[in-house]
Amino acid sequence: MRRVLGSLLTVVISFCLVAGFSPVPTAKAENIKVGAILAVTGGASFLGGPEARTLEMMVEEINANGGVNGNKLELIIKDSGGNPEKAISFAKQLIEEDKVFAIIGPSTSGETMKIKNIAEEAQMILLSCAAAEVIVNPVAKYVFKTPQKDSDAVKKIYGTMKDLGISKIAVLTGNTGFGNAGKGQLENIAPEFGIEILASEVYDKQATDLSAIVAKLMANKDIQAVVNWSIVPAQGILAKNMRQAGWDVPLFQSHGFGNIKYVEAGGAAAEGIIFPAGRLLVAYSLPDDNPQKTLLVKYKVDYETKYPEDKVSTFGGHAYDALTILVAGIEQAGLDKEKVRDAIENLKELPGTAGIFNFSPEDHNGLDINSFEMLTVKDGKFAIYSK
Amino acid sequence: MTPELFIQYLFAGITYGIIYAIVAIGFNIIYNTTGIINFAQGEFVMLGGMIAITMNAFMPMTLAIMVAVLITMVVGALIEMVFIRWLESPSVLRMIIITIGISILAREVALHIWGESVRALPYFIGNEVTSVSILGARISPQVLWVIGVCSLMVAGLSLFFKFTSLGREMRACAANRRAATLCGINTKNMVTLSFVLSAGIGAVAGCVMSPITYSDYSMGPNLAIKGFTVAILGGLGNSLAAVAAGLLLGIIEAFSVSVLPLAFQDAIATAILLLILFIRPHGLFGSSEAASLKEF
Amino acid sequence: MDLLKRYIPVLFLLGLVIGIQLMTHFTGTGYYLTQLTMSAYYSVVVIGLCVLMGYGGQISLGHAGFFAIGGYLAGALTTHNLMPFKDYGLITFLDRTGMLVASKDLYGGDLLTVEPWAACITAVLAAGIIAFTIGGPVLKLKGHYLAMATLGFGIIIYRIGLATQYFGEADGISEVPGFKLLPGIEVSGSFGARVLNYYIAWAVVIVAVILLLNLIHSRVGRALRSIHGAEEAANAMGVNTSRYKLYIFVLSAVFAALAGVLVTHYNGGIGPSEAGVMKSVRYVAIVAVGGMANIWGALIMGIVLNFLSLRGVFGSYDDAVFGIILIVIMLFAPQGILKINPWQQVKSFFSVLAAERGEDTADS
Amino acid sequence: MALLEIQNLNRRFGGLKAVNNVSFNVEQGSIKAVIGPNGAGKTTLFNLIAGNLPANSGKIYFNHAQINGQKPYQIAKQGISRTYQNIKLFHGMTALENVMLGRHIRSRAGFIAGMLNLPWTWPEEKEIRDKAQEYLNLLGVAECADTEISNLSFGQQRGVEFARALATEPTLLLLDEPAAGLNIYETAEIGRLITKIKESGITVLLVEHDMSLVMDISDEIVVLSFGEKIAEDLPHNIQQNEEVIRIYLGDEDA
Repeated sequence: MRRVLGSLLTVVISFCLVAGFSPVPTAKAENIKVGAILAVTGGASFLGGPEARTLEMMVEEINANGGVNGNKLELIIKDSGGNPEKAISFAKQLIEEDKVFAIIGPSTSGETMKIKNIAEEAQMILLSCAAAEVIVNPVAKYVFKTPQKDSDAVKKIYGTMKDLGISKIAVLTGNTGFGNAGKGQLENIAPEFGIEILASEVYDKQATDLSAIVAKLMANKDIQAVVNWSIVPAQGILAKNMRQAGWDVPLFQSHGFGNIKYVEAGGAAAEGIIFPAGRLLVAYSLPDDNPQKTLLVKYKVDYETKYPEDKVSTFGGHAYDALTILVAGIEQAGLDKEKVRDAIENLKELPGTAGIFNFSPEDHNGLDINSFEMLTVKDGKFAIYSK
Repeated sequence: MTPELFIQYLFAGITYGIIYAIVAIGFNIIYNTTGIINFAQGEFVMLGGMIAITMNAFMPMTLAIMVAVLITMVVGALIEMVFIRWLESPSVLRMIIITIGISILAREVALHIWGESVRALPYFIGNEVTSVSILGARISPQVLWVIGVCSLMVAGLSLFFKFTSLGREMRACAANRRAATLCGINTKNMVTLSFVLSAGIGAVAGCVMSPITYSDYSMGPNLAIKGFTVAILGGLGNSLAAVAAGLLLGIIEAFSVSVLPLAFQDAIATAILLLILFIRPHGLFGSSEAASLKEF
Repeated sequence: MDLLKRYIPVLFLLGLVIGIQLMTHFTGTGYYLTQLTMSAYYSVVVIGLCVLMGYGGQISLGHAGFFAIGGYLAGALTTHNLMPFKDYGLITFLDRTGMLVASKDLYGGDLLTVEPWAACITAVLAAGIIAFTIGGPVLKLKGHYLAMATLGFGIIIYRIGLATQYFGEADGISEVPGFKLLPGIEVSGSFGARVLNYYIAWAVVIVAVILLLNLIHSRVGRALRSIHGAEEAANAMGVNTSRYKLYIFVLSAVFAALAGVLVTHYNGGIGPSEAGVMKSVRYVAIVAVGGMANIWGALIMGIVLNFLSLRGVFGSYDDAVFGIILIVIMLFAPQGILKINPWQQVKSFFSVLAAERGEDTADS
Repeated sequence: MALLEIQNLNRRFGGLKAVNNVSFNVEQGSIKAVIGPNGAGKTTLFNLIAGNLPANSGKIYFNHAQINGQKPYQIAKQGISRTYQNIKLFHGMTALENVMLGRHIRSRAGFIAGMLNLPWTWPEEKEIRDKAQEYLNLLGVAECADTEISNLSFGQQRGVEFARALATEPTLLLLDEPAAGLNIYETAEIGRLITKIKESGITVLLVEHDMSLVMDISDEIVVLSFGEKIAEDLPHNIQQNEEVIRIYLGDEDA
């Protein structure tokens, strides 16, 4: 029996190897292959999940409408699970084997930084959905990113604080790359706005209770406001723990709060949270002459119709922007990668979910502080904040 | 430290401590009847919470929780019957690997059913901002729910093991499996029952804690490690000691934020685990003599 | 004769390695070599763990931790710029001894970093020393306790990586330079060096396999296997069981760390996921599928499963696949599906060619 | 001075005194038997001598050196080898490999040498193999050399375990019920073998239930009952010792 099993296995393995090495059937020539490396599962799946769904939805729609310049898009999504080593493997695979036109993603900064050099070497357009500023600073020729700059979010928050007369704050950050980068920016920019950080704490991305730390911070009566910087569920937990403890100083969140589910999870405690975000979350409340409005409403309606289980979030929006930018580049420059890259670098006034993109050779992010709007939570919904 | 701060820390510690204790008791129940550490124990807690949240959309919360607990118990029974029951004296290594596999599988199934998003049951009383004042500290009533329900479960379990014939049979099975078989106890059914029981208490804990901590597909392993630390700390198999150890760990974690950066809070349990394994593997409350008689 | 029998499968492997490279060369599918190279390095961890689990009888759910110690230290040392500290005595000393290299970064800045060789040795030594230190108390434990202690060790390494600025916290370390083993031979992930790196990786695997094969067929290897068979009796035969367990633990940790160093240079970076619990569980799963005491089985499964996983064949079911493998193998084939020496399988296919009746080799 | 001296040895398990203040000597070149009803503490005594259990108090001298408190492998290196009542062989290894393990303390190739397969280890390895084969021949189980241990019959396993113990070239051999489970012919064979071992200069201490074997081959007998030594004498004296007769009559296991 065992012998038979063993032989069988040998056969299966040989088959796998042979099958694995047979050349991949080439797709029809006019298709544009777009690779995407996203953390659909694993610890960063709250990013990769909406991103993957958004891309699938968009490609379906673009192809239904005749494609880009008559060329159909072919989307290849690779689930990295948030693992850099897989992102590296997938990047090489997409570049050489699938010969994709461009790569969207990865979802996290750590992964993006690992494949930045690979994209440069292979002269492959990389449109990252990750936030860290090091991705585009220093600028790499082929690497772009769509989320707004942390530093702009910090400035927006500090600006609002100044208006409110707040100068002494506590900072809480998650121990993810996002939280870490935010912490750095918060500390660097504080003096510029005359703000003093009295306490700073880092919590685990899987933290489920922050009441102890809230109690500790609350004991410091000088703290006038709390800034929380993370992209994880703990954002809602912090709000609950603060309000339950009866601590009613203003709570500021980062632009990572841009998911209505966090508001739902925070319930009554989420009321009054102030945070900067792209305008996607308040699409309906925008004035009709806002250049982003049509696009934002359409994305929101489309997404929530196609995925009734899910609510639109800014994370999916980053993937939306990445593909929008790529499509705009191809529409302008055709199917020559170099020309598309140049076209993207020169895109101006392109509305996206995160803001209006204005790329330049020095700026591969293309967004400025005006892409942010200060939002707040009112009656369980996002609303534009006004003092 | 002000008295209010002290009370605040204390309650935070007790809340988590009692949850860890419930997970640890789940470990102990199965360990006692089978000698297996069920690495998938944390997944029972996850399943309880997630199913209750889904059910809550169709029915009142009390009913939803009851249904969730029942379903989780059935899942526990199924796991035992499909994966464990028919193995003839499997090695410890084999069981460790199988239960780890079950834990991964349960998590992945949950991911594909519920997706990656985080959910929560509504608060049993009031809402997210409701709080009651105890000795100057302000505590969410849900914390009292957690402490109350979990304490009741612990008390109920002790009574069950002490005074019901079923409970006594399970204890007999734990003490000496072969002897129990000779006395006409169906040890296989006792093992199934132990899985059902520990799945049940895990699910209840998963429901009551959900409003406070949220539920998502990946919450299991973290809880399992804390629970295991507590089980070892109390001495494997000793459920009352597990409660003490759970409270101890919870309170240490809560108070640690006043001296250590918050980032290290989760490392504390692991450090304690290693420390206790190195210097006193039979636990704080166990005796080494008794531990050495157990087979590993 | 015995020696020949031991090394024939190695030659066979060598032939296969060269054959695959030639095949990809002629079919224009050279891109497969990327994943084969990475899989080869991961397989070094797996065969080290295989000897620990199969021959030493000790489970380790923390081997990703050792891998990460190697990878993180090598990555951090060769990446972090020491230029700002160059006037400190220690740094000057290291610079004079040639342990540091000066270079320019991509954007023209001056870099002073640790020579990859020095970093590699430091990293592997560190892993060895850490394994030696914790091995004492850890290996006294058995069963669940041992599993949990190694798991705990892995978690702590993961936490350190995640909480330390020096190790890049959640983002890990990027832009790790290549590792010049010899002039003209560099471990690096650039597209041009792919064939070379494929051969480097497989050379490492083959050397590792030969060392382990020698070991398990030696006096010490016999002693190790006896520990797994009956520890008490092994002790009574004069085998210092705890010392041998410690040695094999350290050896497997060193293998893991070395693989970590090389993968980090090859990938140009490392992230915390390499230290994660799931990674350790995967290594155990692969060993379990290959058969606990079967280096060849572990090697084959290590290559096949890592190759498929790295190519994204399992999609979003990647972890689930490993979970299912663990359960199914442990339920139905606890000895592994490759319990039979694959070399014997090949022999039975070509039994006509086999001049004499094959005897059971010791590791089957 | 005797080869093995046991002085006031005590070992308790909880409240049970498994070995209670036992003292006796084993002379160089003799066969000494330890007998007694089940639960008399015989196997515990062996475990204490071999270092598998620590004694609560008392001393054990071997070759004038105190050995209690040492680890089993250290004691083994000084020349004490043993067999087990319930055979403990190394599963997953062949009979030959099992016996080769017996040569462990008589060889020295280490970790690095083994890993690099250094040439100087080759003759040593060959010697180990040859010697092991020799002991298998001696025990009459040469034909199972390449068979995995679990596939051997009970009798063959006993033989392999015996060969393994002898392969260490011990000064003192501890045999825990060597005849258990054997038929009368095999038992007689074992008896002859033990005598032969003694003639080759190895001292033997054995625990055995088979009285005919014990009376046949031992030079001296120690009787234990409930952990206490109740008699120590020549075989024919033991046969007439009233207390020994009483405990054995009271116990059908004898």
